[in-house]
Amino acid sequence: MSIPLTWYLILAAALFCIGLYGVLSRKNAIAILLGIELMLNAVNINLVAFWRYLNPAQMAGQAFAVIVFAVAAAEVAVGLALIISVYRRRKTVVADEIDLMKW
Amino acid sequence: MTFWNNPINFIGNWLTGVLTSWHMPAALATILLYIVGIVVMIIFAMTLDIGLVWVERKVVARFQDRLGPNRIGPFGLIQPVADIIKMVIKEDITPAGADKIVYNIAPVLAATSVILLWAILPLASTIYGVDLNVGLLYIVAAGALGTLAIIMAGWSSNNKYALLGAFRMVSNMISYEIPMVIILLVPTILANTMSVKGITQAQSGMWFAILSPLALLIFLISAIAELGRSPFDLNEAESEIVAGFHIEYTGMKFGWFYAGELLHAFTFGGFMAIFFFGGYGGFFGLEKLGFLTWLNIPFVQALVFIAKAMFGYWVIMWVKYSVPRIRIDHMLAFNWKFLVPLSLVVLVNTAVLNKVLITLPSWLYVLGMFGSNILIGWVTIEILRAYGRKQRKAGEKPISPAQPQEQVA
Amino acid sequence: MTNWIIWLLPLPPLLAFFAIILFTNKNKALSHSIAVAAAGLSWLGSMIVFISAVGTTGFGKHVFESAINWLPTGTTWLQIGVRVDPLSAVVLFFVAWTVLAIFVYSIGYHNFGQPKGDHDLPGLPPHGATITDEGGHNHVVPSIEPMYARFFAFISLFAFGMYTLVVSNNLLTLFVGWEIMGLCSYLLIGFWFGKKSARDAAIKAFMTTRIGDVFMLLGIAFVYSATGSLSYKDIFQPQVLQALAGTPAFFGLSAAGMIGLLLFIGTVGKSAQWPLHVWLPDAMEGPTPVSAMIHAATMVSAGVYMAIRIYPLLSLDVHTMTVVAFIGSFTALFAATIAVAQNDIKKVLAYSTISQLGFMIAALGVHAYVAAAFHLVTHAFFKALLFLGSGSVIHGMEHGVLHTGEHVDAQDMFNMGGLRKKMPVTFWTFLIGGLALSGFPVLTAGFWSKDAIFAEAFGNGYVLVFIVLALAAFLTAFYTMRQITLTFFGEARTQAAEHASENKWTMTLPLVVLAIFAVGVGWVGMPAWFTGGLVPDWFHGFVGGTLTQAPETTAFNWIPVATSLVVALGGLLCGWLAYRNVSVPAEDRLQIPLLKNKYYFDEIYAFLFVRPAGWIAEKFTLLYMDQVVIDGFLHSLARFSLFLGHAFRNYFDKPVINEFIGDGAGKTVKASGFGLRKIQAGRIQYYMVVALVILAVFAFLVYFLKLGM
Amino acid sequence: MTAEQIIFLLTGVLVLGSAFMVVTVRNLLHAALWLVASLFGVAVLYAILQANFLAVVQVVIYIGAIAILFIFAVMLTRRQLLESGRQTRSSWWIPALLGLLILIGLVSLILSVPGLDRTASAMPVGLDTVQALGTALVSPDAYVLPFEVASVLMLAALVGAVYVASVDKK
Repeated sequence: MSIPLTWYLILAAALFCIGLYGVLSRKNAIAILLGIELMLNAVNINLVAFWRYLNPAQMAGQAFAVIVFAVAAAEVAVGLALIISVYRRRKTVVADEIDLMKW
Repeated sequence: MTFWNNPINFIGNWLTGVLTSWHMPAALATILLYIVGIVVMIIFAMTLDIGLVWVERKVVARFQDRLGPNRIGPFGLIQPVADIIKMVIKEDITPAGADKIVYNIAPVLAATSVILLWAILPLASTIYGVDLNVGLLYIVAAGALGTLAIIMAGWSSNNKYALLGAFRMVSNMISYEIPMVIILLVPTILANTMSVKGITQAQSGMWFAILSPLALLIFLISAIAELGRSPFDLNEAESEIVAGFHIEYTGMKFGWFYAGELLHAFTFGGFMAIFFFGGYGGFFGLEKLGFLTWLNIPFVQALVFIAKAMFGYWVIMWVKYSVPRIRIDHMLAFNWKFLVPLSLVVLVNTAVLNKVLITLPSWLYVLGMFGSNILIGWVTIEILRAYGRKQRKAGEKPISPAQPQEQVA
Repeated sequence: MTNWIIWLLPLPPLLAFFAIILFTNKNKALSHSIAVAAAGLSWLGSMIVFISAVGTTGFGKHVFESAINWLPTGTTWLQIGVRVDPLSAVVLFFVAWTVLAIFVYSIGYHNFGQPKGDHDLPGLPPHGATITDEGGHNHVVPSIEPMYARFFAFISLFAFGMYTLVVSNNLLTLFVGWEIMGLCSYLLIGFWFGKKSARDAAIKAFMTTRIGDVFMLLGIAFVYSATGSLSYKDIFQPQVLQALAGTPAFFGLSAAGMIGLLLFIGTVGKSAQWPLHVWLPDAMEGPTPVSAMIHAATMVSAGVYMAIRIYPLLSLDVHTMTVVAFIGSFTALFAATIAVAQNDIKKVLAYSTISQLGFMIAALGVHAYVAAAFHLVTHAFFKALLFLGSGSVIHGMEHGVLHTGEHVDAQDMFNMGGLRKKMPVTFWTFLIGGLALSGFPVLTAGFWSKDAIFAEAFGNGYVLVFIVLALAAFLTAFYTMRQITLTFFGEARTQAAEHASENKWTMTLPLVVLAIFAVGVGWVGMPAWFTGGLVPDWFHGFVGGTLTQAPETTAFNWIPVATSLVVALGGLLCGWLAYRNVSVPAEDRLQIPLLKNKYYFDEIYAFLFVRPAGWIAEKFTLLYMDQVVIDGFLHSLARFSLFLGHAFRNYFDKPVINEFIGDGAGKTVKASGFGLRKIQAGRIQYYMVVALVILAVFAFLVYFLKLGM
Repeated sequence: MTAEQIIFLLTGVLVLGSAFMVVTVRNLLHAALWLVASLFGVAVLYAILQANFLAVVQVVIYIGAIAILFIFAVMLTRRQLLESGRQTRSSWWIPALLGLLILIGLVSLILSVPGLDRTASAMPVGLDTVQALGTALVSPDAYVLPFEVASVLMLAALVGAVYVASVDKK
C-alpha cells in the first residue's frame, strides 16, 4: 500500500479532463457519450480511492460507485437509444446537426 | 508442508529461495514468479486443449457411427499434433479492407478470455490460481471479454457474413448472460460465498445438483448458449452464413478460435462440476473416513475434478451432436420469456427456502430443496403443455419454447 | 360471560339488516330466515341474560354492567356500555318474546308462499293474485308482499334499535336506539308509500316525535353539563341527585325537575301522550305487524321505559311529578273516550294504547314505580296480542274480500260479525287479550297490573287521579267488549265476513304464545293480600330493587280492589248489552261527532301550527324576508361589487396590470429573448463550455480569492 | 519504487493513453475499443485498491455491456461514420485549453490540500468487502434507498430505451 492517495487523485483528474475534452471537441454524438463515460470513471476512481484510504470499514465509497455504475448504464442505454432514434429519422449522428428545436 | 500436500506453494517457496539467493529483489522475484505461474498454467491448459481436440473428434465420430482418428499413433492420439501442424503451415490471409490490428487481436483475445477463467479454476484444494471472493462474477467478466473478441472479429473482417454472425453471437451471449448470472446466485446463496473454492468446499456434504436440479439445468442451457454451441450455434451457422464471425480467418488464427471454443466448453464443464457436483471434493463426507483419506491428496483431487469436468464436457458434446440449430427469434424468445422468469423463480425459491429450512434437520432440508425444485419443474412443464395445446388449437404450427429444453433434458 | 352476551344482544338484527339489504334482498325465503334467525339469536341471548339475572340474589345491587371508553373528552372519556338491571331485565324479557313473535307473524301476514300478485306494485299493499285450479276455476287468493325482504330488513333494524335502547347503560346510546327506532317507524309506517295516507302518516309520526326528541336531546345535554356523565350509574347516585335537586334552574324548577321535564317531553312524543298523541292513530297505515311492533311491544314502550328509568330524577321535583300525573291520567281518560267511537278495529286499539300508556305515566306520576313497570310488561304482551289478533282478523277478512270480490273495508268492525266460528284461534286469543286489557279479575295479567296502579294511586293519596283512572278503566272495558262483540259475535254482516277463514300457523302460533303470557305474566306480580303471603310479590321485589331505596308495598285497602272489580266487570257487561244487537253504525248511539273526530285535534293543530307555518313561509319568509330583505341586501352587494369591479378595471387593471406589468413583462421578455437567443444555439457542447467557464470563474473566485468565507 | 507502484504507473499510462486515444482517433470503432482498454485499466486500478467486486463489475458492465452497446451503436450508424472527414470541431483548441486549465486547477488543488499524500493503512482484518458492501446496499440504515432508486432508474431506462429505439409500426 505504498501508493500515495495523491497519485490516484491526479490520475482521476487527468482522466476527467481528457473525457471533458472529448465531450467538448467531438462532433459525433456517440463520441460525446464516450467522453462522458471517461468522466464518470474518473469520478468512480476518486470514490473508490477515498474509500480505501480513509475508512475501508465504511462502505460509502463503494456503494456510491455501484450507484454510479447503474446511472452510467442507464445513461448509455437511453443515450444510445436516442441517438439511434435520431439517426433513423434524420440520418445524422452529428450533435450540431440535431437542431430541430433551434430558432 | 510437503510437495504432496501443497505442490504449488512448495515449488513457489523453493523458487523464491533460489531467486533471492541470486540477490534478486524480492519484489522482482514475486513478479517473476507470478509470470512463471501464469505461463505454466497456460501451458497446462493448452496441453489439455490438444487432448480435447482428440476427444472431440473421437466422440463426434462415435455419435455419427464412425471410428474417428485412428491412423496416427495409438487410437489416433497424435492426430491433434498433425492438426496443429496443418494449421500453422496454412496461408495466413488478411482480407482487403480489414481493420488489421483489430483483426489480429481478436483471436488472441478470444483464447485469452477462456484462459483467464483458468485463473480461478481450482483443480485441487491446493492447486489453483487465485481464490477470488468474487469468483462467480469473474466468470461473467471473462465471458464479456469473449463477447468483445467475437464482435471485434466480426467487425474487422469487413465481411457481411462475419458481421451478421457477430451480431447474432452478441445478442445471444448478452441475453443468456442474464439467466446465467441469476442462476449463479443459487450456488452463491447455498454456499454463502461467491468464491469458487468456497462453493466447492460447501458441497462436501451434499451436491448442489441435488439441492437445485433446476439450477443445474438452467446453467447448462445458458452455458451452451454462452459457448455458442449447437443448438445455439447460429453465430457460425455454416449452412446460412458459412462460418459466421471467423469466416475470414485462416491458419493458426482460426486455430485460436477453435482451441478457445474447445477449451471454453471444457472449462464450463469444469464449472458445472464445481457449482453442482462438488468440484474436486464432494464425496458426501466419505473422504473423512480413514480408508478413504487418499481422496484428499491434491493430485487425486485434480484427477477427480478433471473426470467430473470431462463428464460436463461430454454432456455439452452430447447436446451439440444431437440437437439441431434453432431460429434466432425462437432462441431469444426462449431466453426472455422462459429462461429468465424460470431462473428468477428458482432463485427466489432457493433464497426463501434456504432461510426457512435451514433450521430443520439436514435430510429434511435436502428433501425440501429437491422437492421444491421438482414441483417448480412440474408446474413449468404443465404450463408449457397448456400453452402448446393452445397453440395447436389455434391451428398454428406450435412454436413451443419448450422444444430445446425438453430435448436437452 | 353474561356481559359479553349483553354486548352482543343487539348485533344479530343489525347484521341481519345489512345482510338482507346488501345481499339477500332478491331471495325472500332467505331474507326472512336470516331475520327470524337473528331475532331468535337475540331472543336466546336475552333469555340467558334474564335467567341469570333472576338467579342472582340481590340483583338490584349486583347488576350486569360493563363499559368501554368511547369518546375522548379532554382528559376524560365519555363511556358507553351495557347494563342490565332488574328493570331492563324484565323489559328485555317482553321485548325478546314480542319481537320474535312479531317476526314469525310477519311471515304469514305478508303471505309468504303465495303467488305473486297480478297488479302488485312496490309501495302498495298486495291486491291478490288469480290462480286457476285443476278444475279450471279462477280463484283470487292473497298475493305476496312485493317488498317482502325490505320489510324484514326494516324490522330487523328496528329490533336492533330496541335492543340497543334496552341494554344501554347511558342516555346517549339510549338516545341512539331511540332515534334508530324513530327512523324505522317512519320507514315502516310509510312502508306502503304508494298510498298518500301512509306517506302523510309517516311524515306526521316523524315530525311529531321529533318535537319530543328535540326536548329530550336538550335534557340529555343538560344532564351532561350538570353532571359530566351520561351513564345511569353516575347520574342516579344519591349525592348527584341531591345536588341536582338543590340546583335552581328555570321557571322555578330545580335542575332535577327541569331535566326530568325535558326528558319527559321526549316520552310524551314517543309514547304518544297528549298533546303529542296525534301521530299514533294515523300510524295504523302501516302493516299490522308494524302496528304491533311500534304501538304495543317496543317503541311506545320505550318512551315509558325511559320515563321509568329516569324516575329517580323525576321524583325529585314535585311540580314535575304533578305534570306527569296530570298528563298521564288526562291522556288515559281522553284517549279512552275517543276509542269508544272508533269503527276501525286498529284505530280502537291505537287509542286504547294511548290510554294504557297514560295509565303507566299516571302511575309513575303517583310514585307507583313498580306498578308502572308491571303494567308496561303486561300491556306489552296483551296489546301485542290484540294487535296481532286484529291483524289476523283483517287478514282473514281480506281473504274473504278477495274470495267474494266484494268491495268492503276489511278493517271496519261493522263489516264483520260472527267471526267467532270462522276464526276460532284468533277469537279465543283475542278474547283473552281483550279480557286482559279490560282487567278481567284474577285470571288476567291486566287485572293485577291495573289493580296495582289503583292501589298505589289511592294509597299515596292521589284521589283525583284515582277517579280519573277508574273512569278510564271503565271505558276501556266498555270499548273492548264493544270491539269483541262487533267483531266476533252475532251474525256475519257482509259476504266477506261470511267467507273469512283462519290463517296459517305462522300467524296463529305467535297469538297462542302471546295469549299464554297475557294470562300468565300477571301471576308473578300478585299482591300479598291475595295469596296471603304464600307466594311473595316477586315482581315488586325484583323490579323494586332497581331503585336505591326499594319502594314499600302499599297497604291493602278494599276501595281500589272493589273499584277495579266494578269497572272491569261493569264495563264488559255494558259493552255486551249495548252492542249485542247493533249491526250498522247508525244504531250506535256513541257515534258522537266530537269523539268520532278525536276532539278535532288534527284540525286544531292544522289551524294552530300547520297553516300558520305555511302562511309564514309563503307570505312572510318568501315575500318579505327572502325577496325584499335578503335579496335586496344581496342585490345592493352585487351593485357595489359591480361598481368596485368597474373602478378596478378602469383605473387599476387596464393601466397598471395590463399595460405595465402584463404587456411590459411580455415586451421585456420578448426583447430579452431576442437578445439572449444567441446563447440558445442548440449545441450541447456550447452549453457545456459556457457552464464550465462560469463554474471555473466561480471556483476561482471562491477558492483563490476566498470569497464567501 | 515498489512493485505496486510500478504496476500502478503502468496501469495509469494505459488508462490515460487509451483515454487520449478515445478522444482523438478518427475511427469511432477504434475509439470504442480504446475505451475498453482504458476502462480495463480502471478495473485494474480497482483491483489494486482491493475493491475486487468493483473491479469485476467494472469489467462486466463497462466491457460486457456498455462498450458492446457503443460498438453496436457505431455499427448501426456507420453510414454516417465520417472516417474520412474531421471528427473534431474546428475550434478544438477551446476545449483543450479549458481542459488543461481545469486540470491545472484540480492538480494544484489536490497538491495544496494537506494530508492527501497519505498512504493507505492495511485493510482491517476479517473485513469481507463483498459482504460488507452487500450488507450496506440493502440495510435500511445505510444505502437501501439510493440502491432502490437506482434500480427504479434502471427499469425506467430499460423501458425508455426500448420505447425510444423501437421502430414505429405505422
